[in-house]
Amino acid sequence: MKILAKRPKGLTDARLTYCPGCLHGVAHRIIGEAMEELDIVEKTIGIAPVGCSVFAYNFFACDMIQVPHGRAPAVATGMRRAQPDCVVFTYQGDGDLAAIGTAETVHAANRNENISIFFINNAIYGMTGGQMAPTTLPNMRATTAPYGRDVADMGYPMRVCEMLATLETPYYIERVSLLSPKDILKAKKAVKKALKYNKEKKGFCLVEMVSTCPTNWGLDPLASIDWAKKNMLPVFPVGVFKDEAKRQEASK
Amino acid sequence: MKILAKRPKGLTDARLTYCPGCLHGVAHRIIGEAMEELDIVEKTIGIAPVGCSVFAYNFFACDMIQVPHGRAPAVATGMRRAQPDCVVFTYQGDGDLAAIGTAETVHAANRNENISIFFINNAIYGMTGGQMAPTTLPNMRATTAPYGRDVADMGYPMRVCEMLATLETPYYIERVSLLSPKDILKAKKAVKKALKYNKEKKGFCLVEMVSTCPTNWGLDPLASIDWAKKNMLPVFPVGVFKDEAKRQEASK
Amino acid sequence: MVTLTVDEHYCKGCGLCIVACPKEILQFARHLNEQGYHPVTCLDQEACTGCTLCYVTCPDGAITIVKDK
Amino acid sequence: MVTLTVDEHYCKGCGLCIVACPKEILQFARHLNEQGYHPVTCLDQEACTGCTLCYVTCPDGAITIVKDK
Amino acid sequence: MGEKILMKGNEAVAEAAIRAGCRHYFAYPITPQNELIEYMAKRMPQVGGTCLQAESEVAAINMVLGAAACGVRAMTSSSSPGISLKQEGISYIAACRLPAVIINVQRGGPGLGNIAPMQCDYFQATRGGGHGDYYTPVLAPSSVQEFADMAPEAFDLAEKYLTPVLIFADGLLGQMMEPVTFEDDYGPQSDKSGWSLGCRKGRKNNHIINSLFIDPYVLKEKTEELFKVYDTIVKNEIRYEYYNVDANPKILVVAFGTVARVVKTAIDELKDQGLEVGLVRPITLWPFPYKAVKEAAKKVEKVITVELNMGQMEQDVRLAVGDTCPTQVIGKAGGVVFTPMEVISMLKENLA
Amino acid sequence: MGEKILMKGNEAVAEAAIRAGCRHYFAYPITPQNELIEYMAKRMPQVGGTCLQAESEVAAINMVLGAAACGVRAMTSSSSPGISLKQEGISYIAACRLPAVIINVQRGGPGLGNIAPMQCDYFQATRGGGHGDYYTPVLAPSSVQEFADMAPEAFDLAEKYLTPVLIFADGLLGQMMEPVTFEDDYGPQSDKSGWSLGCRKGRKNNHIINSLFIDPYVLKEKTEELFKVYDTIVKNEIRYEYYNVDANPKILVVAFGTVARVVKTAIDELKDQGLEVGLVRPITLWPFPYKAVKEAAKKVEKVITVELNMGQMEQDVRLAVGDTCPTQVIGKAGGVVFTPMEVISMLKENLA
Amino acid sequence: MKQRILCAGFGGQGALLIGKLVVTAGMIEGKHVTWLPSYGPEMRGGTANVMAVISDKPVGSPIFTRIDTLVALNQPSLDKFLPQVVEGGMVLFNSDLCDKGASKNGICIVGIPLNKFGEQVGDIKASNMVALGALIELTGCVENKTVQDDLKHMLEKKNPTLLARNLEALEIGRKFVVESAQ
Amino acid sequence: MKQRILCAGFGGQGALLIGKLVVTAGMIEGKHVTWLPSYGPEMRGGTANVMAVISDKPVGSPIFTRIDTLVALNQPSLDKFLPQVVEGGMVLFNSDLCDKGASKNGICIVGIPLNKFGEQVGDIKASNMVALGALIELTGCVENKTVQDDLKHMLEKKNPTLLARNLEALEIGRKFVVESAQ
Ligand SMILES: Cc1ncc(C[n+]2csc(CCOP(=O)(O)OP(=O)(O)O)c2C)c(N)n1
Ligand SMILES: Cc1ncc(C[n+]2csc(CCOP(=O)(O)OP(=O)(O)O)c2C)c(N)n1
Ligand code: SF4
Ligand code: SF4
Ligand code: SF4
Ligand code: SF4
Ligand code: SF4
Ligand code: SF4
Ligand SMILES: [Mg+2]
Ligand SMILES: [Mg+2]
Repeated sequence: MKILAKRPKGLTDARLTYCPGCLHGVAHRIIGEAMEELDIVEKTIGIAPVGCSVFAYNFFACDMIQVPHGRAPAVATGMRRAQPDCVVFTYQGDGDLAAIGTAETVHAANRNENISIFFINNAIYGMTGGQMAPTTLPNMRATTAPYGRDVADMGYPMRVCEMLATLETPYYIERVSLLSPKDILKAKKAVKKALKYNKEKKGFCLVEMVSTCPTNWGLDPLASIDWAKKNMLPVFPVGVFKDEAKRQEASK
Repeated sequence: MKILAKRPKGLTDARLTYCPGCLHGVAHRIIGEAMEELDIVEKTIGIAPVGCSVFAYNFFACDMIQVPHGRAPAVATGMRRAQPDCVVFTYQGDGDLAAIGTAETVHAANRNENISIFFINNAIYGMTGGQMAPTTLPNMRATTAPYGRDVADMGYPMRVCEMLATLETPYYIERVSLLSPKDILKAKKAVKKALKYNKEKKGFCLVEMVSTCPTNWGLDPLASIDWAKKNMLPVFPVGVFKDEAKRQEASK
Repeated sequence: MVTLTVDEHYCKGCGLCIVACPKEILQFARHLNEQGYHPVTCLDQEACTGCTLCYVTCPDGAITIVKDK
Repeated sequence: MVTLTVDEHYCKGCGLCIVACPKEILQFARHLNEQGYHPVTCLDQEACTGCTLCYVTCPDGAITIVKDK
Repeated sequence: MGEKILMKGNEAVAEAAIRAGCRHYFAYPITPQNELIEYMAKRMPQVGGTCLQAESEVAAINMVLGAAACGVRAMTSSSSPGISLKQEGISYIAACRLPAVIINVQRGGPGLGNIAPMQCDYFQATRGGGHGDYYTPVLAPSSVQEFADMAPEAFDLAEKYLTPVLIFADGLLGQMMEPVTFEDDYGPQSDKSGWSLGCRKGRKNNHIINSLFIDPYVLKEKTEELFKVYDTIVKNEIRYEYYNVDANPKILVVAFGTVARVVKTAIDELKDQGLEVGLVRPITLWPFPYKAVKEAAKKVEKVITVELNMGQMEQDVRLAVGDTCPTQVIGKAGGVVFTPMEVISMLKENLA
Repeated sequence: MGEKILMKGNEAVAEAAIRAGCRHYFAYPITPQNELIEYMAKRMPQVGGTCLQAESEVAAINMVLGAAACGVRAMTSSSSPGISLKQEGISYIAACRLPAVIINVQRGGPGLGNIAPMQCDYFQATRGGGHGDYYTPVLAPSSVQEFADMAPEAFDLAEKYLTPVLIFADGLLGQMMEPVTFEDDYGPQSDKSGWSLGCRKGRKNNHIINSLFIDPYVLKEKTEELFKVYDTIVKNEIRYEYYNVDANPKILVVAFGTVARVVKTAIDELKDQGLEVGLVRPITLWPFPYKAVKEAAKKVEKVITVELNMGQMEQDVRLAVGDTCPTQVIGKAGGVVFTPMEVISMLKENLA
Repeated sequence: MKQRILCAGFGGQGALLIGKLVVTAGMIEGKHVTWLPSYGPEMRGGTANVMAVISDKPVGSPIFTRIDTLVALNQPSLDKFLPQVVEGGMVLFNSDLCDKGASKNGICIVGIPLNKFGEQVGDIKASNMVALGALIELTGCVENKTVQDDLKHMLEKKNPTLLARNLEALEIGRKFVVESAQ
Repeated sequence: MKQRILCAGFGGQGALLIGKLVVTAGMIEGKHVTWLPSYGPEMRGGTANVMAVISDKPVGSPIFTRIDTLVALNQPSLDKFLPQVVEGGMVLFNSDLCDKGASKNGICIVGIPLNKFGEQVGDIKASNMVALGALIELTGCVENKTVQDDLKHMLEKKNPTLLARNLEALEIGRKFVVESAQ
């Protein structure tokens, strides 16, 4: 008997509290798989943000902490310096990371902290009920942008990977999508790469995952994925924005 | 009788409190000149940060306010929405803008707020006595980097213009230097352009000025300028990083 | 032979696996699970190739696929 | 003729103007001003071309340059 | 006075603020105050105003600082953790003598806590959670109507005394719907041209707003000025409600906000049972109605503070009562709101 | 016990923290605490520790949260406005039951204020300036030696009770040099492997640290647990100093920190003049020595609180004294430190 | 007169709206009313309930633990809140989703096939309107006409189809109670 | 015995160091000492002063407004602090930078050309050492030898040239006082 696929050891047995079809669950699973495959569940500390994934401390099988909104990269900085042999990751939404947590994200990246940030971009504040996020698309509606996001007044969707990639120090930055099985397999590779780099103490890794929020988008799971493919991917193109390992190899 | 050069009307009569040879004074003067030349002293609100320029409220002849460390762009956001016909500028150091104020800077830029940020980069915390700034150069000493800035631990100097230029919305971003009369004249043009764009309600402008801190660098005024030319300019190259007016013209 | 199990405890009936399956052998069950969702079941275990695409898309880690040698 | 005045009230004796002047006609005065600095004076008003480079470099807005027609 | 509308507290206070002339609102989402920012997002564009979702609470309070400095009615709202982040900004606004309104729709704490209604930010609200010597007037509503009415009131107070004013609600008041009516016009704003920035029009001297006073003697003077203003506020602006205090009660309860409602129900039911309990409901938490509590305490055997926290206002009550009579506090953490039954049985224990 | 070294308070407390095993320090520069971060920047690399200049005070306190959660001795320091920014984080650390040390080298406020020594963050320090029901032990040194000694003490307290502990100094204590001696070894740290993160080595279950308790009943329970700890702290950890209280003084002064030193000089000089004044110096501001003040108050005609603010600790003093005897507060804003002469003449007025 | 009504169900079943419409009617009739939803951090389904009070006197606490009338749209809600219903109180439950039913002494309990009725008027979402009709008839806490007028006021122009469906559902609920009482 | 010494001058003149060395000596001699700089927000010159206390008993307040001995390195400092010097107190001022000089009844005032002496030993920066030598001789608050030993301890290995210069300056200051007293 061979197990072809099974809930990974990186996750606990707890039922996820996300809405049906919400891709937070997929992101969790691939992180859980990567931890299992790299055999680092026992040496990893995960950081849950404030956002729908606030309860992530119940879902990942590694040591976990829940921290103030937006401050996960600072907490991770403290942790990785206190436990340099651990792998430390944060799991953050777009509000958490790209709004209130902007400074912490930018500076953790700039210090090349040996941490992984898994950044779930669903273009909305899920937890609090559908307010505008920094990544909300132009003209997209949100409860705090009831007439659609007016770019002239509220700004253009922030592209975090592109911005951070201008910094000199971060080690690895990639944007992936969770919108198809193929994309998910690629996303998994990126997640695993990030954690592997951390295990090897290479430095700062960030994997942004283009995701969905069926509930606050007011779409059923399938429709939300189609919508995201059509509308999110053009604004948030997938790709590797920085990979020092590759660069170093190339320059050899 | 023709006045060839004279303390501009944009400045008050107060003696500046900066150290001898500190280029904060030059930055002040060119802003004062630009305000005078654009005839906007009466419709401008200036925002003093916390930093050596905290007392700027005594030096500029326009309406002034002194605000919490790093939050000038947020204050400016509130102002420009309360007084849309005014020109609002902030005057900020590298600690104020690029450390504690990172989120406010990034988001004001991303919202394309119709404000000008004058960003004085002297690679050090002047006011508080020479601590490391986000822009402190590699291996440069500071009181909080007594063995020199270790890039591996403390990060590489942050290049704010480069980073902000990746955003879609900001209107105008330029880095200038204050290190020679020629540079100063160019800087003055940039400052004036920014304020003019604001007067015309074009949107977000940021002019970074490569400056000095003779006192905390432990150099006399002349030596500090030479040092900056040699060491700062290679890391912080001058140039226009974004100018929507130019882009729009070109695309015509 | 490949055996596919959907753990009803986890399944939220989102239907993503149904669409992902190239063999079109997954379907909602009639009954509701204790969470109030129609869980997914496999209509035709024999047709399952074990491609794991359903597992890959499932956000709730509800699917296990085992191959008997 | 060009007249250059250094307002001692403002001058902090940083010397930047001295270096900036292509005519090399600016120099520190012997005396200290009330701030405790040696202010700058112009050694040779006649030689001044009114190029304003000294003004441009002065961080303290101490310099005024006037041209009599 | 318009018709009655059924509205959530969060929405009613937003509508009232707009009718009171507030056109500049800056905030960051947080439960249980989200309806407030969402209502503003919908309404402000309709009245030509600004509702801006800031990048954080820190940014939001500083946007308020900026707008207030320009002389407009500026407001922000949040809930407990977000209010903690605003403390530096509030201290600056107080020091700069700027009028602004801040709403705290409290939730459970400390830490992330939960989103249940609580009153556990009382200390922070009444004793300047930020640094330095300052206070802010704190208005504590206990119904949706009062919550709404406090918006214009807070702006008036803020402008009269040039101070930030806090409206101190909780999740229950924010989420509850009750009928509410609005005035069409809440009276004029004060003239701010004497100090505000940016509307210079002909004015000769430039205006400067600042809270840095390097010379200790100057800061001392400024602080003393500030405290003179506080003295006036204490003299003129204390507000409270007596309930059944005239009925010769043996016990006096002190409670505010949501809890005061529950206590009133309990008092009514006890009255039906022939037992008399009085209530002082502080409406301003700062300035606290020390005298009113003291006076009422003189005639009773015991004063009981009932509050949705582990005992915070009880310090003010003890400061008021001194050794006049015994005091006790009935507090409760976590956001488990007192039921009338519960209060009744606790009071009965004391009446026995 | 080593030799006497002349050191600034800011440096001495840093050195003592290091000797107490602190290897993780995160802070952001601000006057008048800069010597502390600068000393750490120099020393930490020498002992293999981390001194990280954070991007802000908000980041710094959250780095402390992270490090503390990993079971190491973690510390931060700042001055008033910076401490305001840390309030959310402190509330989380308290709620997560993590040990950490926070130093406030106070300056003048509110707003940007100035950098003169003040005690105007007393309310914030003693009444949880952050949101929610929590306290933090607050240690108030009055000499450089005591400032230094409080670093190991604070860590011990923090670990004993799993709580953040505040060392509450001011610019004068930070900037002043006095002779100071250090222990070579301040005793062992507590074992944190039972709850800390990341040192799993064989441990089966994963550790979770969290302050979110959505169910009000659970949050209630958690808060009650927390307050049981506070009860123990109140029972065991109150510290104060009596000075000349046995001399049958007519007047009792309550003062802490820098001010207490000045008052002592005044008391000595008055004694020379045949006038007796007593002093209670609270060393822990929370828990406050209510009983000690009350006891001492019983024997005097008046209790006078002297503090470098507009009157904050005086509330605790009044809570302690009740109606036992009259109380008065002598406060002073702006950072104009009392001189012994000034205190003497004020006391003399009261002795007349 | 004071009615403490608790409506509860799965998110999306419209329990909150039942409460809102009944207190609105109360308000229109000049009574004192409060409406308090349970609010959760989760945007994701789960259960939702609302406490509605209609009273002649000002409402003290909007929170109550003793229920005069319970409207339970599913089994968990029925199980959870039934113990809190006072003697002489009333319970209305959705018999389509509550297989186990309910029983308690001294209480009037009415099971009503809300889903079926909803489908009958053409939209299962209208089943909460059926419940509302039943609730009004059962308690008499507000006039049927007030609710009808209010619905008309809200929907007449915006969505007449929906209005018609809602009025029909309301009537079905009312009739069901009238008939089952006979 | 209690000596309250205030040293003041322009930033860079070394007033703070005078205070530090004198209290260090006091500490070495087993006395109680405090040293408190005035600290400003400005890194930019201006004036600097330090309050030093040396006492047999524990020092209460490190702040004082009555000065036993004033060391004024420039005119503004002299002007500012002279009024605070107590009767029987002493003042030492830099006659090279204080043209106006000073006078006050009941006080011993000594003007000393610090800049000149500094240049004489080869570095104007050493003029604060001259002042220190004079201060010690004038007040006797610590032993000259203690200060010398302390300086040796600090500089002997690191910078013998500087040590020699400092010792020389110290001695010049001491002698100046001795001689002017004669
Ligand atoms: C200081 C603070 N501010 C605001 C909040 C409220 N809050 C909780 S989650 C959240 C945003 C969640 O959005 P996102 O980060 O995009 O995560 P998602 O739920 O979409 O996964 C906000 C604003 C909070 N808990 N703390
Ligand atoms: C909240 C807060 N944190 C820290 C400080 C202390 N502080 C004042 S100015 C400053 C940095 C100044 O550096 P920079 O912005 O580079 O300006 P410069 O003085 O170099 O011109 C700091 C950290 C403060 N006043 N407030
Ligand atoms: S609200 Fe959106 S992001 Fe949150 S769990 Fe539901 S679908 Fe996912
Ligand atoms: S400290 Fe540096 S930046 Fe500040 S005024 Fe002096 S030279 Fe300029
Ligand atoms: S493993 Fe492949 S074939 Fe089998 S059910 Fe899943 S998707 Fe279909
Ligand atoms: S994807 Fe998973 S949760 Fe969704 S229906 Fe399929 S098995 Fe159920
Ligand atoms: S104007 Fe030109 S020539 Fe004249 S003094 Fe200045 S720099 Fe020299
Ligand atoms: S540049 Fe200005 S301040 Fe400097 S020496 Fe010349 S005149 Fe004086
Ligand atoms: Mg999101
Ligand atoms: Mg700087």
